[in-house]
Amino acid sequence: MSRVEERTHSQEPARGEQAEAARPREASDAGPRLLAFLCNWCSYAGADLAGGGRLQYPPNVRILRVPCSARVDPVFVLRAFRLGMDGVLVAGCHPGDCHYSKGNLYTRRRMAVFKPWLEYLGIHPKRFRLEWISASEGQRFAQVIREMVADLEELKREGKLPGRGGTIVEALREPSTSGSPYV
Amino acid sequence: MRRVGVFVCWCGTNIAKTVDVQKVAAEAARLPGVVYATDYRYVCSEPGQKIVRDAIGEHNLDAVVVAACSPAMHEATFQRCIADAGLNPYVFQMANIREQCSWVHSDRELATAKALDQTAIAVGAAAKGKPLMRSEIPITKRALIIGGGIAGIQAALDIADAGYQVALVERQPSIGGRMAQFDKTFPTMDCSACILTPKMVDAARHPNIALHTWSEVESVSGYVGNFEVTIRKRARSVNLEKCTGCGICEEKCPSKVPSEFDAGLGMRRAVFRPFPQAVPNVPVIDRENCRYFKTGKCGICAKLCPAEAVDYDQGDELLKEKFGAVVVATGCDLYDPARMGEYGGGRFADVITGEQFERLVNVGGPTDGHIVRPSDHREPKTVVFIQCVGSRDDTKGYPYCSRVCCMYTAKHAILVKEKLPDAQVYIFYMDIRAAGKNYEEFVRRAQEELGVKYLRGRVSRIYPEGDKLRVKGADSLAGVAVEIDADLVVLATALRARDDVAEVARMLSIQTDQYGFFAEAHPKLRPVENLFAGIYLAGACQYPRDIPDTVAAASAAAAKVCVLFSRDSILSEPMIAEVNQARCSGCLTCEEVCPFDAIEATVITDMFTREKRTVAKVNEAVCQGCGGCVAACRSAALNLRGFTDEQVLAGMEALCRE
Amino acid sequence: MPDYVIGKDKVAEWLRRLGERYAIYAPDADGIAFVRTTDYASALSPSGNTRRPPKELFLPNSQVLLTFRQGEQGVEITQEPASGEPRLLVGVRPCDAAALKLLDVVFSQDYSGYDDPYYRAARAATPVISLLCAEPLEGCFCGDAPAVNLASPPADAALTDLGDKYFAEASSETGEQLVAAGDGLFAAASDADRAGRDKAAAELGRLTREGLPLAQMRERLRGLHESGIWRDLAQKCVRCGVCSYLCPTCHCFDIQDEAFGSAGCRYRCWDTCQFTDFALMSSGENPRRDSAERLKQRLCHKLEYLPDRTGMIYCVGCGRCVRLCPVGMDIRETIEALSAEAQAAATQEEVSGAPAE
Amino acid sequence: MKIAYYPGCSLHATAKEFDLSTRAVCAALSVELAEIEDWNCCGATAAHALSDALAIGLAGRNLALAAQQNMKDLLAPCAACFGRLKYAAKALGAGRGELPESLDAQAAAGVKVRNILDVLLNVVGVERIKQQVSKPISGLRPAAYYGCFLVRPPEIAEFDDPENPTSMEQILEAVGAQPVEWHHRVECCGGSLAVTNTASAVRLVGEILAHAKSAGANCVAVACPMCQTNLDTRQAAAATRLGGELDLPVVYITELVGLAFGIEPAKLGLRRHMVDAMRLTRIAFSKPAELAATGG
Amino acid sequence: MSDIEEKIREEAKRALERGAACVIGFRQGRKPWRVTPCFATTLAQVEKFVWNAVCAQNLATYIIAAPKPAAVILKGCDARALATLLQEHQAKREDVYVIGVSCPGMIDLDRLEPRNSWTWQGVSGLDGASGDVIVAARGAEHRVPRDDALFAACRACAHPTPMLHDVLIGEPFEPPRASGGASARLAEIEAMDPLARRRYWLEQFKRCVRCNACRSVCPLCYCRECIADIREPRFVSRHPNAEDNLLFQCARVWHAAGRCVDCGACERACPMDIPLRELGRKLDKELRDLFAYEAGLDAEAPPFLAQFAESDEEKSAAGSS
Repeated sequence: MSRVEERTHSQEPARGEQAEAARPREASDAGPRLLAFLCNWCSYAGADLAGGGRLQYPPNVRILRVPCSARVDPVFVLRAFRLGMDGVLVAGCHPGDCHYSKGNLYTRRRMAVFKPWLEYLGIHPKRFRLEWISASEGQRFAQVIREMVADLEELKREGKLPGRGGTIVEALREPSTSGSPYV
Repeated sequence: MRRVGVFVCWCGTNIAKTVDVQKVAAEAARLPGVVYATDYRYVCSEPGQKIVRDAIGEHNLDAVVVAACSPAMHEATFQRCIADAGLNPYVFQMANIREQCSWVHSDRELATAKALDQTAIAVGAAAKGKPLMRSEIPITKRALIIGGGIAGIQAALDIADAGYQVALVERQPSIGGRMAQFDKTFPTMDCSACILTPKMVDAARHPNIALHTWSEVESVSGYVGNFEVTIRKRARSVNLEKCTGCGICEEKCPSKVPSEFDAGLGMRRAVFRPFPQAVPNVPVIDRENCRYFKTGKCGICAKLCPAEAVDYDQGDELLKEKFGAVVVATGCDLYDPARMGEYGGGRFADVITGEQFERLVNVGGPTDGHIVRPSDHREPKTVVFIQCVGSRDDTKGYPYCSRVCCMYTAKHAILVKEKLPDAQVYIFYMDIRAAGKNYEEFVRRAQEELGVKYLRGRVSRIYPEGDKLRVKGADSLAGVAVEIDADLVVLATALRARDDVAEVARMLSIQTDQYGFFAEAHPKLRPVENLFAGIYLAGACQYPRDIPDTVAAASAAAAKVCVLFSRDSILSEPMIAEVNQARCSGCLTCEEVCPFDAIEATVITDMFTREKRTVAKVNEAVCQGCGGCVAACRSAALNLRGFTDEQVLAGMEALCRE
Repeated sequence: MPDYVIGKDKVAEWLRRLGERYAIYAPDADGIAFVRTTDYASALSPSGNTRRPPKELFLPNSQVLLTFRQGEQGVEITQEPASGEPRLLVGVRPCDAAALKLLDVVFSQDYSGYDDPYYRAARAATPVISLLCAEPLEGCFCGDAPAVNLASPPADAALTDLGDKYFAEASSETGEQLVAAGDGLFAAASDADRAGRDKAAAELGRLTREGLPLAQMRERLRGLHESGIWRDLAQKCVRCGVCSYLCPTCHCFDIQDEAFGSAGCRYRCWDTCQFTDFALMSSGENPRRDSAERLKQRLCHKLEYLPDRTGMIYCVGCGRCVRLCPVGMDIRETIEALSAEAQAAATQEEVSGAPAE
Repeated sequence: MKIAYYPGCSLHATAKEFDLSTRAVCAALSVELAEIEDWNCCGATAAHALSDALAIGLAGRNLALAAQQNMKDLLAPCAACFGRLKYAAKALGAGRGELPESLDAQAAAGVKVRNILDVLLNVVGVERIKQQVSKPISGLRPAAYYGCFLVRPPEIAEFDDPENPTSMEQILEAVGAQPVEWHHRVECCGGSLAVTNTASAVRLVGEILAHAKSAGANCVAVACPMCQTNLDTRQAAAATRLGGELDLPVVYITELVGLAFGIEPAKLGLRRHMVDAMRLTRIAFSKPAELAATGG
Repeated sequence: MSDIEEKIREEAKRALERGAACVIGFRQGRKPWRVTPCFATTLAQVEKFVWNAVCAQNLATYIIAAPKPAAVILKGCDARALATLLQEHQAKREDVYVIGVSCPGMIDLDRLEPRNSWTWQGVSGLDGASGDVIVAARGAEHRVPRDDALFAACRACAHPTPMLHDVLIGEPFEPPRASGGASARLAEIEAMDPLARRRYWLEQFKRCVRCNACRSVCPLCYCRECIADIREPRFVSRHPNAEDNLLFQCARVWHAAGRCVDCGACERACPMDIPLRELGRKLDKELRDLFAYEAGLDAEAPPFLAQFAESDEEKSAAGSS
């Protein structure tokens, strides 16, 4: 194994740097990128409320609207991290308040198992959160985003975020695992 | 890939102040799939919408993205707009760059970058979007009403008067329900029978109402507009057509049993009408207690019936009918005082429930309305009422307030005072809850004009002392323990969900709350609907209600049914789950997770292998589009129209542009 | 061509010198694959063989062909250059060396009418030094493979372990240059050395001979295309890619585009007839639906179709598919069963006179 | 069968007769009582008022010991002990409180704590009891008095109806007695006030006994040392306060069952009461009819 | 084991006589220590059935496709896999006649092979019936303590005896000490800091060639089309690189969450020796610790992730600490 490792290790940061270099300004300088899946009925409305109240929070978050937190396939989350997101937030109605009566109860169990596993895959616990945010909790939404972005920035400072997050072309240019001549 | 047009809105300065809208439009133009991008002051304004419509024509767009405010604000507006221009309203995506961007950020550059990303997400989704069709679901304009109490009767009459067919199913031999047991009604004190019986008769006579008494709903399947229902008409053993209601059979019937209608205070026969004004006015034979059915001997009623209406061989009848809507009006039960050992647990004849008191004081009741002690039929000198028996009591009863006890106890007290002016009346209460038209005044009358003694406190124990009942309680206002030697004690027992709610809920696949009352779709905004479309709630099956509230709820439910019936068909929700049968391996996990039972198994023949296999199938009329099944499907065989995997992933991928 | 010998103690020095001209690739310590190495002393190991054959250095598991992006004016496309990076493969087994020769044919003008630039460039820039195995692995049957020449395999230079030294045969000009680079390290081989080489080759041949009728299969398979035997043989196959991905002669690939946001690329990656979606059409129809069809494709492709077109048999008996199949499918058993079936059918024919169905 | 036996302090002192009769009755019913080795105070009544941890620890240790001595069920005749032990078992089961390393809290929580009525009814069973009866005590009209601890608080005691218990009556009927129908079966006897507020205690005792008498009882059956002591020793005072006669023997239910089993009174400790209980032996075995004649 | 082998053949014959369309068992391959699945439809074929210490393959994998009614020989883990299949309606209980065999743990030939000292070519015999495993090679005898010879999955096995069976052959075995989810390797990985852990996994998956052996042998990977093969939309890149190889495996393993019975088939099948099991074992551990749940114990229950409970609240809180 030894020789394989040396080779690939020495490559790791290198690829990271290219990646960074190629990143557009808003992603590289603007610090970490956070993707938020918001359920349409509670959390998305909560985010709108935050807007109505002009509650300021960091612009690092990108929002994806889904009908219900139950719609969020954990594979989406894996995919998001693969695509270089630094953090992922899944937010839904409080248990019991689900617009679809029990969608978020399935989400709750799914994520209870998924989250620690994600950590085990090497995703720092602060990079993924499941939150219950109601349509009336604009404050809370803003707060959660502030916290998460702060956490991610800290991780970034401490160099605890993987360098990459490169564009897909870079991903595809990564050495194919067999002894590719392009290594 | 679709030809996407992007329209970035300034919203005056709301967005433009913090977001460089021109830049967003310019950058958006470079996004894959985008063939046209522009910005405008108010895209939602008529001139703005015109720009969108014109662009659709000029650039032959087949998908539109508007980057503006929250979809909650204008999604519908723009969907109409592009529909006017001939596009399907669902090839539309909105990027929220106001509520979720310009209003919450100050750094212009970063806000602009975010706005562009949100636009890119929308473009990604739009580019992968598909036109969606709403399918038409025909409606059977017949309503099923379960429960023939005042709620059911009222709902039936309202719907029938609107010109729709109604089937009213009642478990008992007669409709009327609990209200038929009552003597007077608070706060007006008009006699219950006088206002109820006419409605009962109307219901029976109404050309649009089919009455099924002594019947039960056996099964309900299907969905809004299309319920398949089986009703079991239990054998009445008396021919409805022939019977004249003369009542001879009842007089002569040899087997007596405690009358449910009289709450056990009186007796009825095995062949019986619960009460004289029963509708239909035709007795039934209760076969469990009928001598003929138990021993094969007797048959007196058949011999004596002048109309030869008695028919021992009658069997149950199963009706299969289609309905468009179901109103659940199954009412409630009462707390069982046997659980109150300290009040004798039902062992003391002269400790009775409010229900029993209603029969006791009712002219049609076992004592012809004379208030006497069940034990020795003497008139009571001292009557003690105890409120909140089982209500507001989480150790032995229910945490909730039963809402009607304060009022009916006041009513009972007044009735005692009216019939036995010298009687001493005490009421133990926790709080008086008299919120309602003329309610507070009513209680005041009892307290002030009739001198009913209200004692704020609980009763700890009741036991016989000589021929009286020693009532030991507390007067928390005076701060003293009180002992009253009463002749009669009346317990205001809690209203509770019926014992069979679970089966009913399962049969209708509707939800119940933690106490077993049926759950409304939304506690405030959809109080008489259930989450399961096409099923409505009325009366005390939902929560303890008094008569006015019950009737109001019944009419509300009826109105909802009429709204549904006012159309010939309803449009299905377009953003619902769909199954790719080629991928589905039939594990049916989706069926398990669907909150609406909208997914069922179906057997198909593979178009290539000809093999038969089971796959999931979505019932388009029932699916509400939460997408839980999609995330639960490992094979990506399920997808959610309007929020497809393709669209979600495209949205994510749009974020790793170079 | 002249033969040489080189003392084992001198090999490291030889490779060091070559290392100045080439990136040197040798089997890694786990016997997984050929990887770049500078540890010249242990580059040559006479035992075992890599699980992944050296073919991947010429036909990578996946390879970017071109990249594209949404530019200011329309889509910009960039062709991916074929790499001519000079590399040297050391310790390639005779079977794998033979396999590379077989691949050369497949990727050549005369076979396909298309001269694959990526493959050709890589091959041209990458000389191969083979080494005879000290001992076969279980499942090896190169002794039965007509394409394999154990004594002098088709490498630029072929080494054979003679105890304290290696016998080295330079079988090409490049080979000559490789040896020349070892100026002063090599000596001319004696007849005794040559005899030693032949003995070693013969011994290995003996150990790996199972008498499989590889050459005859071309004829025997013809009659079996409709036979039900495929179904029985394939019943236990779970349709993974182990046998073909790790086969030194399998070379099927798929070309895919992947785009993300405004950029993406086209790449070609290994594919195999064993995968369910190999022959899948967009209609959903699949001419090779079940494992029987797939097994037939794999066997016939190696032992009938390619032989028909190239006159060569595309199994070199490396035994990887035997050793690594997760369900213990053994190509030797398969071939024997097919051969027997074919002969049975033949005799049938003679008896009945009618062509067998 | 064999069950752990926790006599507690009172059965070794003031309530010796409860101990004697319980052992005698159980022996007769071939219930082997294994007194827990090295048992300690259950903590009643002071401990829980001072420290929950202490209350759980003291009682819990006894349970743990029982478990160590491989006992599944534990009989605590004293109602207060019963209450405290049951409480500890529940607390430990819920992960509250703690025991020394050497003791297994979960095992302790697993021990089923039973009072004497529970054992007689649910471990032995009415039928078995009836078999054992050699001399039905049909002459006795006991007022079955439960007091508080046997059935309260319900979520701890988990025994019978806290307001309207009937288990004692069932047992008494099984041995031929005619328990009277009365309504002070779970009233407070003032036991805990006996010292601090004797007057109240005396009043409460008076009310209870007066009701028992007016209900036609000729003795009072109890299953709690505090009740017994209180009703027995304060009876004279209570009678004076009421200005009348009470004179009701207050005996443990085990003593009455013992009589019916034909065990001689001395062995049951029947002599050890303030209000003479030996007289019961004279009327106990007479038929109800004769009684009516003699006026009982 | 020979008497077990006898019983297996008897039961297999009985099954055929009772009308089983085929019986799935093992027969010997080219060498005594190489076995391979055998689909017997005749009594003669049943005679080929063997049972020994290398019958590791999980035959439950064949149940869905097998002609029904089918009889199949299942070990503890295999039978739990069947239970999961039943939960998910992939077979009808009455269509599958389970010949359960209590399993003493299976031998990992690779663990017997001290690299480069001797090779299987020279081996003449293998005895792994019980106790030490004895390999006869070149006249010499190599003894390997059983615990060192077993597959990791077998050493961690909590249910060696099939619970789900129509007939059970062999004495029930006590689970090995290591059972109950504890795993040194798992603990090591858990102990790493997240970045190191990520690097660790990427290292492992650099070797992956996407031969899909892991999913092909997995009895629960019965999707008609794996999401990794779906091109539109693209969940996982088809282009093999550490990141996407890992993503592919994660998607696969996540899809086995609450279903995987840790039979170890994937890890055995992997030609690149990637420690695949460790990914799933973590999920097992979470399910065990948080929900006291083990897959494959109840063929009646709905899938675990298709249920919920009030108590999930604190569970999710616990998980997200």
